[in-house]
Amino acid sequence: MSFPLLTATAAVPAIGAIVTAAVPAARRTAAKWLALFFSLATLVLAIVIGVRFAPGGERYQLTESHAWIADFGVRYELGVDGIGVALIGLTALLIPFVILAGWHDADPEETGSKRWRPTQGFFALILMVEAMVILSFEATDVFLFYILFEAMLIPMYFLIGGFGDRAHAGSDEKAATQRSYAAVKFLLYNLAGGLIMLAAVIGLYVVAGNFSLQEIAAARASGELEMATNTERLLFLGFFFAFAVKAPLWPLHTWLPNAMGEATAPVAVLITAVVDKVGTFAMLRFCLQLFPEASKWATPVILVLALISIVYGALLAVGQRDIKRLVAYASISHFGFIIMGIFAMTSQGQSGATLYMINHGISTAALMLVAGFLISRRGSRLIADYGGVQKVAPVLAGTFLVGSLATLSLPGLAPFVSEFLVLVGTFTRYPVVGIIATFGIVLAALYTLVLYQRTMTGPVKVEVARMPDLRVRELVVVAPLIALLIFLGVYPKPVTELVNPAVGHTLSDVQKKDPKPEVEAAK
Amino acid sequence: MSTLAAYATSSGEALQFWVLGTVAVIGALATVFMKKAVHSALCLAGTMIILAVFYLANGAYFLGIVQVVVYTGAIMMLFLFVVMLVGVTAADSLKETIKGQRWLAALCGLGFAVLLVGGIGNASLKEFNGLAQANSAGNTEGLAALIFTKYVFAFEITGALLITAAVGAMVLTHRERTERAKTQRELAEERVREGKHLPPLPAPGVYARHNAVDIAGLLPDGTPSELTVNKTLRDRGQIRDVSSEALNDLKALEQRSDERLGRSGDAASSTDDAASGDKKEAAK
Amino acid sequence: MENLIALLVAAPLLGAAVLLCGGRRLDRSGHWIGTLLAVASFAVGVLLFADMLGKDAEHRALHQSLFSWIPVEGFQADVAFQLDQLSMTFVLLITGVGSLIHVYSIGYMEHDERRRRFFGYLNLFLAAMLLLVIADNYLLLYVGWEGVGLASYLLIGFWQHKPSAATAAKKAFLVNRVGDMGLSIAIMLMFTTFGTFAFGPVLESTGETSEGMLTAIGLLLLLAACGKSAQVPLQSWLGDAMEGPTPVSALIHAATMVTAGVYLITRSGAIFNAAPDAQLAVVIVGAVTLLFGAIVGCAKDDIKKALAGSTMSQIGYMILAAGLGPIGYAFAIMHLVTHGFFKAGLFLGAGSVMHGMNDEVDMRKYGGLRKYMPVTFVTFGLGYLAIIGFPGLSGFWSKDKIIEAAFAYDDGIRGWIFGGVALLGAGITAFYMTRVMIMTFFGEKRWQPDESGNEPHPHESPKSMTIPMIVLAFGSVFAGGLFSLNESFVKWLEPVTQFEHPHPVISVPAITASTVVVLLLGAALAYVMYGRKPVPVTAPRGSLLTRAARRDLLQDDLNHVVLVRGGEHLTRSLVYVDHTMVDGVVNGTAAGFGGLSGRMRKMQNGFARSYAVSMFGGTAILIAATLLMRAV
Amino acid sequence: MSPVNYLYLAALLFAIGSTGVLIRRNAIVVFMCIELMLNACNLALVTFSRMHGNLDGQIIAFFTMVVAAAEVVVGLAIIVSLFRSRHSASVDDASLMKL
Repeated sequence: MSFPLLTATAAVPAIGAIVTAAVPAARRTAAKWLALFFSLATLVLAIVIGVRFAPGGERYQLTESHAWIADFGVRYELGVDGIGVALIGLTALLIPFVILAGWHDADPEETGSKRWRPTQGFFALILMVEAMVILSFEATDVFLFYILFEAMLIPMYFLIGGFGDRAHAGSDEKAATQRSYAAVKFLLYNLAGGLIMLAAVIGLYVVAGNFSLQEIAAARASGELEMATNTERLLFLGFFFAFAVKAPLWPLHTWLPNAMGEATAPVAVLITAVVDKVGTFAMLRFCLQLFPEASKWATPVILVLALISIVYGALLAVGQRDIKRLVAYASISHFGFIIMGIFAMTSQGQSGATLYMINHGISTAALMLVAGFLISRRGSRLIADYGGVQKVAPVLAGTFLVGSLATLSLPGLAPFVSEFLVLVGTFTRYPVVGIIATFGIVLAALYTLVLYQRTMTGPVKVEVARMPDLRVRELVVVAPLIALLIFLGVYPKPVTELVNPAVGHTLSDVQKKDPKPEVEAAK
Repeated sequence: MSTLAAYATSSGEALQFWVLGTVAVIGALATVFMKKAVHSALCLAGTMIILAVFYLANGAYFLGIVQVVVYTGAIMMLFLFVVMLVGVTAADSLKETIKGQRWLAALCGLGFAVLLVGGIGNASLKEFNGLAQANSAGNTEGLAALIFTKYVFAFEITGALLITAAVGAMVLTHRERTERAKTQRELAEERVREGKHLPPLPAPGVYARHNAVDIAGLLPDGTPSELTVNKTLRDRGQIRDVSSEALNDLKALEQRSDERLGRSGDAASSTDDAASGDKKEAAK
Repeated sequence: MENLIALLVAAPLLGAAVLLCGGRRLDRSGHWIGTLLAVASFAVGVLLFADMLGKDAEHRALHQSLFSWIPVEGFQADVAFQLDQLSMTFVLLITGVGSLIHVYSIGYMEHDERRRRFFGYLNLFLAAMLLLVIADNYLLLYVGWEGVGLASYLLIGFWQHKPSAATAAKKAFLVNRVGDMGLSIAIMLMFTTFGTFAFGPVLESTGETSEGMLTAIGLLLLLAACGKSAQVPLQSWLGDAMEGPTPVSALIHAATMVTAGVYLITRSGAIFNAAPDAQLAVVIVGAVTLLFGAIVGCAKDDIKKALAGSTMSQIGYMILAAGLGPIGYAFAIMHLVTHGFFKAGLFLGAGSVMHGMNDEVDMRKYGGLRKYMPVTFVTFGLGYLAIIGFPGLSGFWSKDKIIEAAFAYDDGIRGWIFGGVALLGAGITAFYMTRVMIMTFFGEKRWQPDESGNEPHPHESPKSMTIPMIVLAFGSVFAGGLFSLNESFVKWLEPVTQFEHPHPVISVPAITASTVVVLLLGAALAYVMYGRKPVPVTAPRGSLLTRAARRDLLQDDLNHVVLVRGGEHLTRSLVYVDHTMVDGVVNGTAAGFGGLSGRMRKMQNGFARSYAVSMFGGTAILIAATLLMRAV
Repeated sequence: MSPVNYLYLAALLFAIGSTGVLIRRNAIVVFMCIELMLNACNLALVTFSRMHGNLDGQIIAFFTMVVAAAEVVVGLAIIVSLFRSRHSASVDDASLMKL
């Protein structure tokens, strides 16, 4: 038997979490380095996966399969396609930056907070989330995926509720109250989604007789497994609801601004750049593959909801007064694009959506982490408390600007490629939807530039006059992300080549072909 | 008797059923609706005896006797004991305190009755084998044969249950003394130390018309003194207030003695009375 | 040779990367690096130009393919360049004027502590603009298109500590984004129609689709052009953009970036030729803008804003010409190039004046400056004569041709209308430029000490600033004549844009004569109004039109009321909706459950009898259900 | 007359007893009502025994009696100790099940 690479990639951060958690509190610096080490080891393994994966080969590669709960046909089945590889890469890539950015966030001495915060716990929880997210990208057993989908809520809950943002106008107690509100809201929303999904998972088992994605999909494709129209639709809705909560899609989005606002910036990145991607990934992998007919049936409604997300999220971002909440609403808008791309059911749309997941992860990480550095300097999340930062901290302002420009999808930076692909992919099939979604790019410019203008330009405010510029550690976090944004903006080919075959498979699952250009169609 | 247990009953049994059945239902209703627990207990005892008769009529001779001896004789008496212990005279108020409880209860009872009657009505109960064969060796012997063979384990376990229940009842009612009982001397000293009531408490029942312990002694102004009544009765609220009665009696006595002595009141009616009295006297 | 094309973009891009990432240690040498790389790019351009001249007209276009940019099933976007005559013209203009302005900025920005960054932005702009004009497909053009938008944003807001500059930068970017939206939808439409968006296949297969589709694409491209080229209705950002340093105004907002719209329309000529309705829209936009800009230019007292109005108006001419089809493309580009010379020269002159006047921009506080800064006066004056179309100078040759072509738009009423508008515009141009000239260089000196008591001491600018002005002045004088010699420019562009001789509704000499008459009239009127009597230092209230023109003909106010206010209300109410309704539904559900459990808790009154009732009731219901099931 | 009538009587008594349990507050009376319900069951069992012609029903009724006896002993003991501590035999006074 070959080396279980996929298991190892998930196991390394899991072991790392345990080891980190076991470090005594007095040696918390060691815990930080340990966590960083394990996250880097995971990154190495993820790169190995990327190298070993052959884009043109089998659909699922590096597969592993072991019996687990034999009575119910639950198996420990892993396998990755191009989309999975790309997202594992994203996760493994972002976590070291998250850890580095949160280096001092949970340190009682550094933060000056009197509340007891277990430093090692913070990093152990981050690694735990990483392990679960990676495994969920690998799982090809529906039940295994469901368990991971739910289980990752637990460490996230503690990360949001336990290590929230210190920057508040009010007292520590008030902050703690808001934090726990946000954490509970996050948990309840996602649990509600997960429970509905559980019902659908059980329903799927009743219909299909096992949990294996590949088997069910093959049976569906060959016509062996017939589903009644209504059954399929109900099951689809059960799955989709959970994913739409996690993604999040309007109107199930209200947990995100709270969670991202109250969490520390690295945790906010973890939420939006890593954990939420599981939702969109699962739509692509499970909804389309298991329920192709129902997916097509629901497409109009989902597209409308995605469209609302895009415009609504952008408009609300314009109206925010809190930097982190603004980024959260911007993310809602971007998730609208991703979902739109998935359900446009064209190669461009779905490749674009997958690319969008990666690019959004990187760009939001860049913007949010810089915003976090900014907030930790001034101790306030309110946009109105800033002004003229550009004058005192030009590097910080510059990186913030690049992050903002990536958020507004400036050509030359990675998000442009994906956003344009999504728009083109949608436009070829649904022109009106594509046109309305294009308004999103104007609004994106509005909210990012307003944010930049209010915080960075103008006369220097007294409170920010002595703000230090980015430190070396912070620069180490931001610079690679920016470099990556530029690289993927100019040369996205490595990722698209990874993703294209997988998207082709997905499209053949739903039996959709790209619309032909008018000129060719006329011939 | 065994012939009576055939599938159709004799008209004698029918008559017995209709008469006694009616009485049993009335007894049951009375059990529920009587204000005083004693009355409820007595009504229940009546119903149980009737049931004993029905057992006999159904060929369950042993049970019929047991019903009378054990149930009506022992258990119901136990009830009466407790009722006495708790207070025989205290009448319950039947006023409902929980909102909607009475209606819900009535609904439940009615619903049960309808359901059960409906269920029995629907069941196919046409076959009656009668107990002639089963009771051929005598009812008690038949039962004994079953109890000591087929149901021997259940029987033993019920025995254990009974013993446990007896022990449990003792444990529940037993009060553990945690300290030495005070001697009379100590009690006297304590009373002096507290300085509350040095002399013995006043005696109750100035008028020994009733079993006077529950009647408060009257103070010189005619009001009752609670001190004279046993503490238990006081706590239970079972003091019988006779002060007003006494005062009325006093008034009546005074009036009568006035009449006797020929003193006339200032009111016209009293003069009339006096006049009529005079006439009576004259007639004598 | 074609391998050199990438160098055009690479050189300034390298400069931008080095200067922006290089940090403080490049502060002292940064401007030289930037200028050197701009000049290098110009040199490459000249080399390629020389090579191109050596070939015959049909084989001049070069093509270079670098790598596949976005390879997705059914979707090919390549990083590939195409250098034909049209692109070449732009390359030379951009790198040439760009290099001059780099040189100028060395002196102009000498005292600015962030000069290195300024040059980095300038290089970034050059790279983006060059990418725009040498891209071989619309998507790559779009990259350059947004890239110049970014550079423009950075440069307008260069003095970020001024809130007005930051706001102006944001406004420019946003308005441009609206236009960009048009371009991106146009690209999508091309993709769905043709399956590609490379220039070659798209422009060759215009005959295979319907006119309606082409009209739609054309209108969307026009929207894009309106945004970038500050045409009505997206013109409002240009005036505010003057908050940026003057070299920026000269390079970006006069000579190059704002002409990108003209490039786009000319480049997409095949689409417009097949869609007359879209062409008409282009012509109308151009005509409206040329009057709009001219009127605004008449009323502004801020020298840069007056020039900005003029820019708008001149680009209106170009758009108008581009909308005329093959009879106009070449003249549009020709006017674009000559305009690039004289408008850059005028802006640099204005910058030179401001440089000597403590950054004062109000022309009412100038006056009689010709004595203090003679070089500036002469170069500015030549630019002035060129822009009003004084016979013999550059502007005359190009503008006159546009007016001719406008008269030739149609045999009927349209030719008269648009020709008339173009002619009228020439008159107004003469009026407002004469006004600028008189208020700045003639009359009495009107400057006063400012609040801190510093009286300006007007002086000539350093060599690094005057030399570019002189070079540009040469261009303003001779370029037009050179281009018109033997119709060389038209022939140069003909392989790309086609050319037809215009046939105006009235004879050509009559048009030329009337043009000259009109411009003399305009200049004379200005002289009467401003030259004969002293100019008041504070602006008179003015007529209704003047006041409206000072406020950009109320466009900003309209935008403010409709978009800004409306948008604010919309976002605010949406925030409220999100909080109370969307979130409210969720929280309401939670509260509902809370309330329900409160009610349920009251049922738990602790009385055993209550519980007994529920037990009995439950049992009864269960029995009933069982019986019912039996019965059924 | 059919012996089924005994069953109807038993049902009626049972319903009456249950109503009593729900209505009365005096714990002793509640207990009596429970006894009434038990007796109703016994009557039914005895009747069943007669119907089926075997003695098992009677045996069950017998056991019921024994259990009822045990229950009464314990129940009354509880009532007595309750009365001792609370001076009341009302079931409503013992509403400790509420927080």
